Amino acid sequence: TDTYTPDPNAKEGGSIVITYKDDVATLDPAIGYDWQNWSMIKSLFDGLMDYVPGTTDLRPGLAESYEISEDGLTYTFKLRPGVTFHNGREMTAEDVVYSLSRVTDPATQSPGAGFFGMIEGFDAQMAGEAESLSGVTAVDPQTVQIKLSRPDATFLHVMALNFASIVPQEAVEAAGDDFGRQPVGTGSFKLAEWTLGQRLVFEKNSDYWREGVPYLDQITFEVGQEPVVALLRLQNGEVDVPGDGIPPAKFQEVMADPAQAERVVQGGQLHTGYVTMNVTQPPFDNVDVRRAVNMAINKDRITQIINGRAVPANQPLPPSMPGYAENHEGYAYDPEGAKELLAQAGFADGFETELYVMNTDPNPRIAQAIQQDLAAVGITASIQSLAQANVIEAGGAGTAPMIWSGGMAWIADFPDPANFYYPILGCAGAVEGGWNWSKYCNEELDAKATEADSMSDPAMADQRLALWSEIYTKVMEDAAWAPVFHEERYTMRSPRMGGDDALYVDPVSIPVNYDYVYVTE
Amino acid sequence: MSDAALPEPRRRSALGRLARRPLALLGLAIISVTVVSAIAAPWIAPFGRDEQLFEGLTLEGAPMPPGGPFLLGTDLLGRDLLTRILYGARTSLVIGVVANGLALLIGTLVGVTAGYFRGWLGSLLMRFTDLMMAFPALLLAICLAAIFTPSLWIVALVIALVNWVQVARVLYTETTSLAERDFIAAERAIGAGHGRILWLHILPHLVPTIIVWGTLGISTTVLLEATLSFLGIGVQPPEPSWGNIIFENQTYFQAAPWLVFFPGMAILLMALAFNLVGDALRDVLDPTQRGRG
Amino acid sequence: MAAYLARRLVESVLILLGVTLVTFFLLYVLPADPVRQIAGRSATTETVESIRRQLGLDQPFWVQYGRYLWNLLHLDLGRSYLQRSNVSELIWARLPPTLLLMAGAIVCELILGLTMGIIAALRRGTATDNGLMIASFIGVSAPQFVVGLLMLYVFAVQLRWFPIGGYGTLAHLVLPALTLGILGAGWYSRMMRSSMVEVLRQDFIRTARAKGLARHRVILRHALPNAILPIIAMIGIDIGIFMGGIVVVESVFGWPGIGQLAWQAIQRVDIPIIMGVTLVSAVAIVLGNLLADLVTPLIDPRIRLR
Amino acid sequence: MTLAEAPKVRADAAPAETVLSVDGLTVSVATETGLRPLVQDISFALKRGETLAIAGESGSGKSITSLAVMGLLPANVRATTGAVRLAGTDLLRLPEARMRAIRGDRVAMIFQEPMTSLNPVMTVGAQLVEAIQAHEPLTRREAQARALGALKSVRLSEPERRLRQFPHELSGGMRQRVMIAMAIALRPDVLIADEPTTALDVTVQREVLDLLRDLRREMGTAIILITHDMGVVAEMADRVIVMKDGRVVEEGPAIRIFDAPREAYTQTLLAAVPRMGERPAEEPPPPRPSVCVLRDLTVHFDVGRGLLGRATHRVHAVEGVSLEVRQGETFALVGESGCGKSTIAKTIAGLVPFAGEIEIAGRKLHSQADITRAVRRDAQIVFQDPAAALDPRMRVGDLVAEPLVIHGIGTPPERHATVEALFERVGLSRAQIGRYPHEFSGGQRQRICIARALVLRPKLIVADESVSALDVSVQARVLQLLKELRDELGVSFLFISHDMAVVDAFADRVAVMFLGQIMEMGTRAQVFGNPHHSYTRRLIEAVPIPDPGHVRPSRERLASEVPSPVRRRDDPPRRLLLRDVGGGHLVAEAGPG
Ligand SMILES: Nc1ncnc2c1ncn2[C@@H]1O[C@H](COP(=O)(O)OP(=O)(O)OP(=O)(O)O)[C@@H](O)[C@H]1O
Ligand SMILES: Nc1ncnc2c1ncn2[C@@H]1O[C@H](COP(=O)(O)OP(=O)(O)OP(=O)(O)O)[C@@H](O)[C@H]1O
Ligand SMILES: [Mg+2]
Ligand SMILES: [Mg+2]
Repeated sequence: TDTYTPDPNAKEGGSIVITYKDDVATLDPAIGYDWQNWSMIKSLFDGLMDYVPGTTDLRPGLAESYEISEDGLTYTFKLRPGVTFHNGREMTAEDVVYSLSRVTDPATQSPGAGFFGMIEGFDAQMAGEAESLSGVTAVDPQTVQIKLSRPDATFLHVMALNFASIVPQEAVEAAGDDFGRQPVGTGSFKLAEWTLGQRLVFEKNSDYWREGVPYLDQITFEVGQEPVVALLRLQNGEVDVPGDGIPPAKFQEVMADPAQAERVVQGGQLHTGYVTMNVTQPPFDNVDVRRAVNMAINKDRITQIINGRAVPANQPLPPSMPGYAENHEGYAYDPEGAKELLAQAGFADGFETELYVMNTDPNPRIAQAIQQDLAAVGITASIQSLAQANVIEAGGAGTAPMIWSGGMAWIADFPDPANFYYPILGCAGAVEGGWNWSKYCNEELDAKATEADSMSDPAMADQRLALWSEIYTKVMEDAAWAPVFHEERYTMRSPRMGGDDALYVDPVSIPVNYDYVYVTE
Repeated sequence: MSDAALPEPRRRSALGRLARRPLALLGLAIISVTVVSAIAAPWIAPFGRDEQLFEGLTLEGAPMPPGGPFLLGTDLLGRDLLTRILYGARTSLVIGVVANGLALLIGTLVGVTAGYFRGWLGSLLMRFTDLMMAFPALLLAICLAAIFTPSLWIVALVIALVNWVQVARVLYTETTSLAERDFIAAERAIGAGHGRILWLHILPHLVPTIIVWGTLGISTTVLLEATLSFLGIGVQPPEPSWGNIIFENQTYFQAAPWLVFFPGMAILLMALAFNLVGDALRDVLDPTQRGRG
Repeated sequence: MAAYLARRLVESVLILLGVTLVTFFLLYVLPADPVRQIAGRSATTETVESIRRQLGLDQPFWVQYGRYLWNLLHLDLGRSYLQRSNVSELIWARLPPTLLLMAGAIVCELILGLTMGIIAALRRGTATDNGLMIASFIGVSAPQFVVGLLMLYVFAVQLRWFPIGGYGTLAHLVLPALTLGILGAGWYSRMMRSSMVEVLRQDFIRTARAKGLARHRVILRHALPNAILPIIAMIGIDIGIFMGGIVVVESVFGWPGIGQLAWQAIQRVDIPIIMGVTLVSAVAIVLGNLLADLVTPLIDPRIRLR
Repeated sequence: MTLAEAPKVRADAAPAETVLSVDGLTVSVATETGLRPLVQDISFALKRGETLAIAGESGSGKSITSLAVMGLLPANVRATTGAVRLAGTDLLRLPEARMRAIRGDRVAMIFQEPMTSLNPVMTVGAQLVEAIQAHEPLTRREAQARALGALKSVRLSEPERRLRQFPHELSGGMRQRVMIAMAIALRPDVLIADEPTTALDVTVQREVLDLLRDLRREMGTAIILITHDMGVVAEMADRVIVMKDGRVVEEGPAIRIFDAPREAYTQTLLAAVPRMGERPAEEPPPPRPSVCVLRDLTVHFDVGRGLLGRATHRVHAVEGVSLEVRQGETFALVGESGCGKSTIAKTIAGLVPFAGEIEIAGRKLHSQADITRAVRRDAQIVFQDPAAALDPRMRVGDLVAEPLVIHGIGTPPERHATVEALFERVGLSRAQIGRYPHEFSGGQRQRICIARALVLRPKLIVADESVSALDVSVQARVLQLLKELRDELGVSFLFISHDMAVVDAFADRVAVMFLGQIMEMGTRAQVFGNPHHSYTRRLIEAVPIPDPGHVRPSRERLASEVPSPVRRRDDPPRRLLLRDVGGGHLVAEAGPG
């Protein structure tokens, strides 16, 4: 049920320019998985489910409605009639079957395949025993039925992921390996031009199935733009939204000028920056040491260093995430207490360790602040500032005692507490090469998590969230991480851009929700 | 000049002649100050090297401009810039002098050997040089630095390993033409061995070129170290170097220009100082230049 | 000539082979796993292994390298792991801007460097000479990122003489080419100065003056071509040095060239792209050197190609 | 065409009109201690069609004087007093722009070094055309035609082709002719020729001198001829100025100067001039053991590159040369440039791979590798160009001591003593031991080279053109030194020279070489007294005679160049057989050239 009311002041037409530093890797919804192409793909494609603009509330997308069976194992989606792909063909249930099977096909090499693990037949397909997902079937051209192998409360969110976008088989096959360069979807925009390394132009899909949107005729993404330069261009009136945000070097200048500050929209983000500690190796196998680290870090000062563009964290979940434990206190900044704890743990003289960090600003700076805090309680941490790939490698291999997650940190794929658990705190991720860099594996919590996620009945939502809160509280008790802050989003727009502020800090569409913003002139 | 004996001009030691050039003295002074401040940094620096001072940042987290207790201002973590620059001299001197020197050494060794011996050894060395030249230096540096754990000395080694190539090329050309000169043939005719010819009769003639490349190389290597730091494979934070101070803060050239200006000046001054001394040294070491300004 | 070219070609191929081998090996031992990045955070171990098998990354080094060469022989540079496109296509799209930028930079550094060097040589020992020397040192010592941003700020934002970054017209080229060329200009001016001082001492300069030629003619027609000879070899070397600067300059000015592609690829260990870019830049360097060697005898007839 | 009546023409055509006059010219160099004069109070006048020779030893200020006339003095040197008048205008006071118009047009100059005075990267034609266009508003085509004419008038073979060639493609003589063509293309009033033939072979020198004489006669050009070769002075000059230490010592008509020199300096200068046939024939010395024997020595250089990197051509630098140098003897090798003399010297020094056999002090050597340090101790070489053969960055004392160090002879103080003694022996002062080569004059440097060769007390010294670059007085002193050393120490000399007069004065036995082969070989008396081979005769005839009264017999003028020793690999030259015409006087059968 869609409760969203469109902006009555919205004007149709016009075009905007967005800049990005990095080139767009791909627009294939099964593959694109960086925050830059995430929102682009969102505008080109639709999935069965969608979010209310500017919120984390689910709403139906290509599915007009859905039904969940009693046992929570069967979902039946009724498709919206008359939806056409950009190539003019009407979308049917067969397309849904094809699209979901495509993502989970190992040959697709989709980084999102793992999200679909709850669907029946997933394991068989992964193992190469089946060509497609047996759990997804087309009942009739307008109806799709999806069977799960276990109840999963996050399933509808998964159906809203880009990975679950519906693609036309004939276009995918025609493009061969290059579907990511010639995307065809049902989305509000279609790709008009792509000059490698320079720009992408999106054009309004006038046949879009949602009434009245999008407002913009055209969006131009200019890539390869240094953030500082992008901001200079914005100030010069050449750019409408700097996709990489306001660079730290310009932040103060912008905020000090009321005319510019007025055009900055601030909002929360489903993000947590944390320090992992490898619990399998001394000294971090000692919970007191990990707690001491939590107490030693002065989160307020670190927040100050990044110009206050974050809120200090005391638990893994960000405040805007359902399940956030409001009254959890975490570990207060207490160097003296930390020292005592260390002494108790037998490290009265401290110890030496390494802190890995990704090498892009401001991460090495944050790591240095953490380093100084640790030094104050006697822990000598030498910094290993490396390229992203090298840090990930060290984290996966478990050779890094401590890692500052910045730059690689978890931004939730979907607004559900479960999304923060399995790969980065659960046992599944604690394997060699996994993303659980603390290698923290608590079987008991894993069981609890499974239990929580089996509560797929909407009526049990509150109960489920409570269970998740409990899980994260326990994680904090074990101090597998030292959460440091939750980044806030600051999006700047040109004076001519209109639309609700929420659209500029849309939690699932970064930097802006392209479908609903408009230009005023 | 007639055959009549000229009165013997008074001869001074090379150092003595160097001392008579005001510009060279200026250069020497700058180098000495740099070296002394690098060594004495713990005593003369107003603050601790990595000390992130509470007063060093505004409430909004902005660095402090020069003035007050912070002579050259503070950096983005609230550390005193003067202190960082004083300590940074250590790294930058090692890079500029050791890494650059090592690059010169390898380049000279390869270029001179190849140029003097020619033959299969020369071909082999030059083909290897061509190979190294065709290899993107930055990529090589990145790979090497990623394979070894970064430390100042590894970084110095990596820089030396990518920077010797041009020197080798240039010296190769020069050596080949030098080896053709009559006086080298004359040396061989009196029975001088290769070692003697290379060391006493070829190398001294290459000194001017080596000095030019050496002095120009100082700033290039210091900046290359910074690029590597920026890639996360240079010296690791919080150890300062002039280059990485600039690189960390380069986007702030408008908001906090002092963070770029002062370390930049330090690099420039050091490079200039070495150049002044190098120029003077070159003239002093070249007897044919004697007495000409 | 044909024999010379044939020999150089064989040599070049060997060099390129060496470059690919070394790069491939370095990337092979590099502690970073591309499959992890392809597979994503939520991937299971099986998925990871399946991808590794599909990409052939589970094979031993020589098999992988052999296959790379085999594909190379068919002009196939492979597919990018993360961009999921043909590497040749990616590189091909970005090559023209980079070549343009390099050409612009070479022109800038030659014009700036040579003029500065010539003036310094002619005014040897004067304040002008010293001033130019300091200027050349600033050129060599200034970090390119800062120079680029500064130029952008002054000439594009404040004075509005040039566009703020981007690619397209000649006006777009000026600032990036200048930024990239400043470093080389510093080097060239030093080299040119000493070369020029040397040439001005030669007998034939005196002959030219004895003919009653105008000063500018003596300098430009007689001294310059002789003095420029050692510089030409430098231009070949230069292309290699450019590769580093291009990454920085392209990113400051939003120039859609190879540098940005290489930078991203290195950050993400996208091996096929790194290999492709390395190969292309090695080809450029080898060609640059060959060109320098071919041009030299055109200017100096004494030099024979051997 | 004959020039038999040359001296008479000179006497008849003495015209009255003065084109250039120099009055009280003083040129000084700016030093740290103020102005130091290089030449002082020079005065002379030059009439139309007259040849004025300026003679004097090296460093006496000849070049500086002529550069002052051209307004081309080095930056730190300037004319302080006096005047240089060209048809009444004082050139010293002319602004640079107007001087430029005169330079090349009305006063032209030919420089000392033909090898380096042309721009190596411009074609001969371009350099000529440019000189013409600088002064006359001609189109390119017209200027080219004029340039061609100039080349023709200097009798350069194939002038059209020469226009398109680069200087390095021409021989030294050809280059000097191009320089002359450049100078006369605009028919200057005054032509200054600074040592125009010093660097050239006798035969080429002959041609250049003939050419200058024709010019003067045909165009009425006044010539200032700077030279230290009194033979050249005698042949060319109407009047002579003798300079010493920056001052004019004596001035007068050529005939008077040669017949009755007034100043003592002029007299010594003339006395030092070696003359052909002056030395009386001596008794041949008793046969002594040989020090150096070459048997069928052959040296090839491969050049050019074929497809597989193989050489296509071969320089037959030395082609089957056999000769023998006996103890205490001076054996001279003469021949034109490029005939392989230096190559033989270098081969003996072990610098070049060879075929055949070299025997030095009883050791038979068959390859370059056989020439070990021990062999080198017995055979030393003095190189052609003393300036180039000394490492400019070493002190001369160290250079002379170096052979001792290398061969491990003596302790440092002993070596020092040896070097000091040698310095005195070759006529240098002990005090100069600590100086650098560039601080010496050419003659002094040659002595240093000799000292260096002597320090090991070798049995054989190969002296490659050791006196060619020196002026007569210095040359005489160096030759005297060599003679003394030979007589005192019993050293043998392989003396290489293209100067027949010097060889005649110094050598015991002589071999004449051409294209890598020996044409004639025998005692000095046999070869010079009774030359059998036409080539030998041609060389002897070309030598200038230091006597203005001498009448040169008429002779066919050669425009051809020396044939090249470069041949295709599959086309070796024919070996000439030597025939004994009596008393060990060997002569080659009629061969090439
Ligand atoms: N640029 C200069 N600076 C100082 N002294 C100079 C300079 N050029 C020449 N001299 C000196 O002037 C004197 C005369 O030199 P000049 O070249 O006229 O001699 P020269 O008679 O032509 O000798 P040569 O026969 O060797 O050519 C020499 O002592 C020389 O050292
Ligand atoms: N390294 C070499 N490579 C090729 N050709 C050479 C080489 N050295 C000498 N030649 C050639 O060998 C021939 C003999 O040279 P050489 O130097 O022995 O002549 P020369 O009689 O000493 O002449 P000059 O009187 O000019 O010194 C010349 O044609 C020369 O060009
Ligand atoms: Mg002279
Ligand atoms: Mg010779």
